[in-house]
Amino acid sequence: MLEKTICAGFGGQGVMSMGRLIASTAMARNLEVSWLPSYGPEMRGGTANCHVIVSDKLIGSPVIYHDATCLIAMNLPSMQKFEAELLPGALLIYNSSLIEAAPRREDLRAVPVPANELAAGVGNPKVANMVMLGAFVSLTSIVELDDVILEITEMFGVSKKQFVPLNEAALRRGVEAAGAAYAQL
Amino acid sequence: MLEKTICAGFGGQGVMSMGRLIASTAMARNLEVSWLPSYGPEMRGGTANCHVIVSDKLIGSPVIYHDATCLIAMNLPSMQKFEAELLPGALLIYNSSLIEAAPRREDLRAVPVPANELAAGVGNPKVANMVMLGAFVSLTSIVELDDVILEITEMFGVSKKQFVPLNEAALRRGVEAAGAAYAQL
Amino acid sequence: MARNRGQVSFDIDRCKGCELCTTVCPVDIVSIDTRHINQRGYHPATVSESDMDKCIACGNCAVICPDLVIRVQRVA
Amino acid sequence: MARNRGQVSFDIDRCKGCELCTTVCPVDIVSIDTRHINQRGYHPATVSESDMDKCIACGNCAVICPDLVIRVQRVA
Amino acid sequence: MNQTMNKVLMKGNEAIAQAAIHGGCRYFFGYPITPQNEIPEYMAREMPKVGGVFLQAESEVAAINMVYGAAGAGARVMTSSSSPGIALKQEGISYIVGSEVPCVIVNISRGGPGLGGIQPAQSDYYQSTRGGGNGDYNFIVFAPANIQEAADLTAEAFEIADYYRNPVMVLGDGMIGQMMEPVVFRDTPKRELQPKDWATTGTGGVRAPNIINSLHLQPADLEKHNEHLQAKFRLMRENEARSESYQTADAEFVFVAYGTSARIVRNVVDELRERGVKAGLIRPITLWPFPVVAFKELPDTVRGVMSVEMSCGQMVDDVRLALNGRFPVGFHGRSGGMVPSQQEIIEACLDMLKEVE
Amino acid sequence: MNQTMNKVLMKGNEAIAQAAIHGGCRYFFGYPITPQNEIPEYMAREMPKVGGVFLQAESEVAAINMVYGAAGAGARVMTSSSSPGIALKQEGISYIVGSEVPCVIVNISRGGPGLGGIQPAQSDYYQSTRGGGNGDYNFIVFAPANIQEAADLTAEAFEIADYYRNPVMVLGDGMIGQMMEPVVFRDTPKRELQPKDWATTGTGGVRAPNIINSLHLQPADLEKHNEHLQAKFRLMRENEARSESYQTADAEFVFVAYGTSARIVRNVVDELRERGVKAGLIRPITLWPFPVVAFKELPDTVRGVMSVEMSCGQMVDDVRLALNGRFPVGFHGRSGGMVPSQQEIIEACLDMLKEVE
Amino acid sequence: MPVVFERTRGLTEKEFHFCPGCTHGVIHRLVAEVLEEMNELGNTVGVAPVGCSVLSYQYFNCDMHEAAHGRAPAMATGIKRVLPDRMVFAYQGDGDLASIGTAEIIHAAGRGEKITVIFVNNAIYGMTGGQMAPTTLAGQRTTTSPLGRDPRQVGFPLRVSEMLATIDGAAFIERTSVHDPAHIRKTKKAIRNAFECQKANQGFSMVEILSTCPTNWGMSPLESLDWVKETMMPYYPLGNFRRPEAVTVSGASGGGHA
Amino acid sequence: MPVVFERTRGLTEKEFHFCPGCTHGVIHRLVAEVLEEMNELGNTVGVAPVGCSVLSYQYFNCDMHEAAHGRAPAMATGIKRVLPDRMVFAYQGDGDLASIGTAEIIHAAGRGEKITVIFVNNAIYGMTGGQMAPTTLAGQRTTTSPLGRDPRQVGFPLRVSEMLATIDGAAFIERTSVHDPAHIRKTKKAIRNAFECQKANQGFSMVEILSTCPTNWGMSPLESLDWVKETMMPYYPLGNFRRPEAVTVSGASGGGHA
Ligand SMILES: Cc1ncc(C[n+]2csc(CCOP(=O)(O)OP(=O)(O)O)c2C)c(N)n1
Ligand SMILES: Cc1ncc(C[n+]2csc(CCOP(=O)(O)OP(=O)(O)O)c2C)c(N)n1
Ligand code: SF4
Ligand code: SF4
Ligand code: SF4
Ligand code: SF4
Ligand code: SF4
Ligand code: SF4
Ligand SMILES: [Mg+2]
Ligand SMILES: [Mg+2]
Repeated sequence: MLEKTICAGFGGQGVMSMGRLIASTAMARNLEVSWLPSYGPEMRGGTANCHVIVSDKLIGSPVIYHDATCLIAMNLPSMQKFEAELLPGALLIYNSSLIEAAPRREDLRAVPVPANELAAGVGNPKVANMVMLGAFVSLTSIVELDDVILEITEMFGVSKKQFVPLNEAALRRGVEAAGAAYAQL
Repeated sequence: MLEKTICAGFGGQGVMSMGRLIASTAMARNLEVSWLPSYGPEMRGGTANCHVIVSDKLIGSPVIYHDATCLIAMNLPSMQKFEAELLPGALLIYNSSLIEAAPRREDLRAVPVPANELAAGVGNPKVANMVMLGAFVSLTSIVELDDVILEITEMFGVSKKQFVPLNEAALRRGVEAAGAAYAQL
Repeated sequence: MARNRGQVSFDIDRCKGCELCTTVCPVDIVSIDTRHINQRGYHPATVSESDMDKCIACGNCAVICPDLVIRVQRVA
Repeated sequence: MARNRGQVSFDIDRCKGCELCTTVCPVDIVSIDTRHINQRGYHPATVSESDMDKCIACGNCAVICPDLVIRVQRVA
Repeated sequence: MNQTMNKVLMKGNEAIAQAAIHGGCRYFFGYPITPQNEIPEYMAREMPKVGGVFLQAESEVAAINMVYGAAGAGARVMTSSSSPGIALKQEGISYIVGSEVPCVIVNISRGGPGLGGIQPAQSDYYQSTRGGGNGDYNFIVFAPANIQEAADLTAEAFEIADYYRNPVMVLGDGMIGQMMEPVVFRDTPKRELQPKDWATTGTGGVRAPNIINSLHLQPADLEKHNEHLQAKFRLMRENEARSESYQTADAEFVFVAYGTSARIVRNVVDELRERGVKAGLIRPITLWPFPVVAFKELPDTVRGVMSVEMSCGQMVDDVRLALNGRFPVGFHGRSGGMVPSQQEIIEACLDMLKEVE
Repeated sequence: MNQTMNKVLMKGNEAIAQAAIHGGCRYFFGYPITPQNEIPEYMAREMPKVGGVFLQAESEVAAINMVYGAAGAGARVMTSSSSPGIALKQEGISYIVGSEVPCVIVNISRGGPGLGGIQPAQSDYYQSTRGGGNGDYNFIVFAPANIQEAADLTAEAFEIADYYRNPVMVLGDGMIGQMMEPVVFRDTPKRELQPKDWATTGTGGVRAPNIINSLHLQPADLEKHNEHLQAKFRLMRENEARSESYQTADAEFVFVAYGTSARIVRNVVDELRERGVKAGLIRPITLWPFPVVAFKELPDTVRGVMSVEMSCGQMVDDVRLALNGRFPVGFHGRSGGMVPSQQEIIEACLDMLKEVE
Repeated sequence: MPVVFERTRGLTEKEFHFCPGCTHGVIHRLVAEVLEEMNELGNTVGVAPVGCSVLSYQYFNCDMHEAAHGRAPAMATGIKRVLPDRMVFAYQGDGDLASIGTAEIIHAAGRGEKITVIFVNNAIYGMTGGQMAPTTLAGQRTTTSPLGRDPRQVGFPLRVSEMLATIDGAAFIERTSVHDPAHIRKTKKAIRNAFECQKANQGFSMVEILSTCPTNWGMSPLESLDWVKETMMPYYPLGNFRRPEAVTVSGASGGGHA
Repeated sequence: MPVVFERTRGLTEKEFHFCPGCTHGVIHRLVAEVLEEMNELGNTVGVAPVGCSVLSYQYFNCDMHEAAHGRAPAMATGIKRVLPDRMVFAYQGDGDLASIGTAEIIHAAGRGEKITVIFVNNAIYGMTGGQMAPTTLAGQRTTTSPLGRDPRQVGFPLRVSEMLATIDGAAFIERTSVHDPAHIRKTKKAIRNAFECQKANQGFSMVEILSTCPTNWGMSPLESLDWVKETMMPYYPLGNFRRPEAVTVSGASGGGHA
């Protein structure tokens, strides 16, 4: 097993923590993981992305280079920039709330998820990243939804545990949306 | 021809310029020359010395190391420190005004010159170095007295030409003294 | 002397929606257009057509804009 | 109260003959001994035997000496 | 110890900072610079909790000289920076070696020369292994290839620094600093350490003054001091070189790569072996001392050796020196923050194999 | 031209300063340090007379950045220092190379590491040739062995720096700086130079702004810039390496030495030949690029090669790299300001000859 | 229609990379406007620092150098000594000028170097992600003073203008702010005066400008302006600290510029 | 017989290498006497600079560090942070402190670093052979200002105490001179007060001491004292520039010492 996922979006859309959650959940399941952020001046208001690799063997390079198995794109520039990194047949989950255009490549399993709307639906547009993560969990077999929820619970700790239900709800919306969208493919 | 001379004394005794005069006079005669000063914190009130090499061939190392052909010692510590650098049979000219002890080595041509007294005799104790230089000129065949005087004249230039006679007198006293002392050896 | 009348125009795609211009207008006509997203992904600042003739061409909005989005002209 | 009487002694071989001590003595008894050269080659400072009882133990000479040559004691 | 229990997902920079504390470091002096800022930031948060001191210096020059002072006073102390910041520390590092005080210096390097860029690069190999400061000196340079190793080596670095009274450098590129991987803070191998009776902690009136110093005005003294230092460096050369050899026993082609490049090349080796090319990898873990023994042990089946670096070719010198003409040596590098791909390395290998035919 | 007529006896430092002025240098920024102080002092006296500027900077760091600015503004400019001062300039030098501006840097080196001592040493070979700053970069390093050569090379350095838009270093040990020898200020070999249309002299409103810069945030851009620089360095390697081979045509034993050591070794060669040992000497005049061709040209009669340095062994790496195992390579060195004697070098040679038997 | 305000020719067309609401942009514009109004663009060489304004060389429409971190005044010195009749300015942040570059700024002032320094004091290291600067206020939280700057441990913030004002070579020193249009206009006057001072060869000139860093202060751009006014200004009083008798203090009245 | 003045135990037996009449020796002695009188010798770590006092580590009878040129305050900071209850002092020359080490001294003061700095201002670089220092007086000839320092080219000399006095972390700043016994005694008091200030954890303390360099000034030692008084003191006024309310200003009355 070797899953290479790129999470990308505007700074502030929570792509870094999304990727981190994938990695830490997989680590808790004793898989090998690496998480590599973009860094530098682009962070400033521009786009942000991270590379997450999950494997059952030692991970070589943490860089994903033309061999991504999945792209989670939160906005248009990110989809356009990173589409090219996907392997043929790879998974592309994109935020159809902000991305009206269709992916350029036709050899992908492209899944639109209206993340912002769905997040607004559970009460907070900021959890759009969790909606996307829910879709990712349902569309891949890398981590289980319950494990992700556990990880989130741990992450928030006692002091912020009131945020868990909101995030859980968003995750579940993502799972549903992915199911629905994928069914339509 | 390969003459390696060490000039040594207290800072302020003019050993550097003595060495420099030997080198520049020899250079004017189209010989190869090098002049290497001691430098560093010892300069400060302590002893000063320079290595002067004159040759008719390209000069290798400017350092004199156990192969000096001549030592001009202006004070006791200098004589004691540099005696060891002389080749057997080499020339040692020492300032007997300040050095009462005899050289330790017996395989040298040792010439005492009462430089301070002789300098005082021509009117200025500061030209003791010129007395020693005079002795050196007379005891070696590296440079001619007239060339040294020419060199001094050039060095002082027009503005300071009044100093030339004093220095010339000191040089001549040195020549005489060397003759006398050497005769006694 | 009649009061100055002004006209401001926005180089919309340079705007970063920082809102600085919105608080310095003495006649309070500059606002963020939340219905619009520009190329860079920001809600740009604007003055509505209807408010424009309240502008007194004071230049404040342009003076405080860090991104040189705003041009101010005097009318008549 | 009688005036202080002092005695100064010199660690001669530390002296560099700088003369600083010679100008600060209120009774003007410190001078350079030009007939003597110390180990380092300097004419050292001194107070002559005969002048010593003029010393008022003010310490000035020792205070200004950069090389800690001078020791001052009070007598009687 | 159940390692999984204590396994945490951490950024390389934070793991290095935590490992330092784990290794006994209680003083940190540094100056911000990308891509290592998480180190000082972590120290700022965590040092006070363990009774240690974090201080942001006014510059890299000041930072290394604070380290110099703290180390002389007997502390376990660290500084970290990135490429141009390390350049500014060169004088201080030279003094620290000359004065024989221990400390740990972290370089999370980026592209150069000059301001260059902030993406990962390995173009500080010379700067690290050839003592960019003045005089003859050396120090151990660790080049971890993953976060666990970065943590382990950082913690151990303090022990080794104390052992030799010499600085130890941990050199990671920006990727090692920025990526996250699982890490466990394990027990650090201990050395038998002499008490720091040379440290300037005040004489207490009971001993002669201790002096921390690199000045030796008499050439003979300075030479003697240099001979003493050289003897120490020889010991390090004999005892501290580390490397990992992967698939070299029967190799016909051997890569040499460290840090991030080595991770990529490891994959390349696997892929080439699948394609029938008997590739292998020597991964220096210490860049200085360079692990020459690993090269001596290479089998005669080798037809070519290639240094793969994120630089224009620096370690390749040491590869050539280690082989001294025994095998042809090639080089493949990327620079400026570009990371070599597996594909291009495979091509470079196949090209070279053709050439040496 | 009657050379004797214009022959003057000069200290190396002063000859270097005068040669710089002779070579068109009109700006000097430096900071005092022994044993090179005669250079700034000479400049302080002489620069105003030729309409130039001497400025004592607040530090070596400031000095190199003043040079950086002046060079970018199109001037012929120089700085000089000694070992620890050069260490402080490393960041600035890296920027200067990265920004492609020409200048001349003089290092009159002394014993290290740290404060070390002030007597002559050659332990800055690495610091000079391996770019002690960050990133991949090189510059030509001239190592004169006498005052005439120091003057000639310094004057020419400005021409070459302008030609490549790259700094050139003149590296002499303290002895080269302090000794006096006769020197003649001859015509400097000229190169065909492009106008400095990149210099920031003000656009005058007639051209697009010029920018002096080493920052390239995009890795692909920085890599491209590095490739451009590397191409330049390759050109220098091909065209600028210089050395003197003395008595090597039939040699059985070849010394390699530069600067002051080379003078001593030259005498050694003569003495050994008198004793029947066919010795020879390769004297690198450029330390970078290292004169590998001279090594390629060595006859097969050679049984051993020995690097003689006033260091603990630095250039010996380059000798090994140049020979790549062809002959056994030995080393003899003194450090800390000690100068090797002819006698000890002869013994080292005879010992090695016995060993390689 | 008469133009009240339009983009200055002192800037290139390049869009600023600064964060939304960051007043670096305002300050860039003011410098550019002054140079344009003085008709000095073709006669100017600027020096960009390392900091958020590292890319200034892309924005100012004149010859530019990019300096090493903190060394802009040394670099500007090198340029000015070669080109004494050009206008030379350095643009620096507070980490750049008041921390790593302390020696360089003090000695440029000490020498009375005829350069103009635009000193952007935003009380933080912007570019590297919000670390403490020498100018960070007591109690201010940054990534390297997570509990707030503790003066007992790291001292009180440095008042650079006051310090430089003790130096004879400093001909013109003024502290201004850009938190509202009136202060922005005053800042422009100060910048103009600083350049005039350089032009008249009167010595070193510097304008310290209180500026925002919404991103690293963790505030909105508007909150940031308030913070400048309410928190920074009391500690960093605005005003002129040094001015040569002769410097033209005439208003930098703005042809086509407000 | 009661001793009025004798050699302090604060110094080793080693003879000073300073030139005849150089007041570095006086200043060394004063620091050593104060440490002895405060009974702090066993509790002190000193830092020697690079300069003529580079060998201080051989003279002070306490633990010593030899710093890199200009970096003594940074080194002292490192030591003090590790050993907060020890006395830590740095001895620096004017090239060391006011030129290459400008950033380090200002930031040590800025942080209120609890160290004491003895700043020996002799208006020249002594050790390297008499080059111009930032404190070299206008018109003063040095090897790098052969026609005399020209303020139009290189500015006026820096008044370091006045500059540091603008910094809040600087608890005690005083300028003194050692050109006659009375001033030497005052200097000792100032040094004592500076150390007391450190002991009371009140912040950074520094005593700037006007000192001679007969060798490089080209004067006799006696002429040098006059030059301090007549030429240096008018430009560098003596006095206290900063003193915490609470510092003990009691006379450093000298047990067995005048
Ligand atoms: C030698 C060196 N040290 C550190 C850095 C990293 N660095 C880049 S910008 C910066 C400070 C930026 O702060 P400031 O000068 O206040 O500018 P701002 O971003 O706030 O405008 C630092 C420390 C560097 N590039 N070079
Ligand atoms: C990095 C570095 N730069 C320069 C020097 C040379 N240097 C030694 S002492 C000194 C200045 C001495 O002057 P000062 O600090 O005033 O002390 P003084 O000798 O006058 O007491 C200099 C420049 C050095 N050792 N290291
Ligand atoms: S110019 Fe003045 S009145 Fe007009 S919109 Fe701008 S701020 Fe308002
Ligand atoms: S100030 Fe400028 S950038 Fe900010 S919202 Fe207004 S127009 Fe847009
Ligand atoms: S103690 Fe006073 S009175 Fe006595 S010799 Fe010294 S200076 Fe003169
Ligand atoms: S002051 Fe001291 S060193 Fe100078 S002459 Fe007097 S005793 Fe000698
Ligand atoms: S980080 Fe701060 S200073 Fe930098 S551009 Fe953003 S807001 Fe401005
Ligand atoms: S050179 Fe000057 S400062 Fe140095 S010891 Fe001699 S007189 Fe004193
Ligand atoms: Mg800032
Ligand atoms: Mg001084």
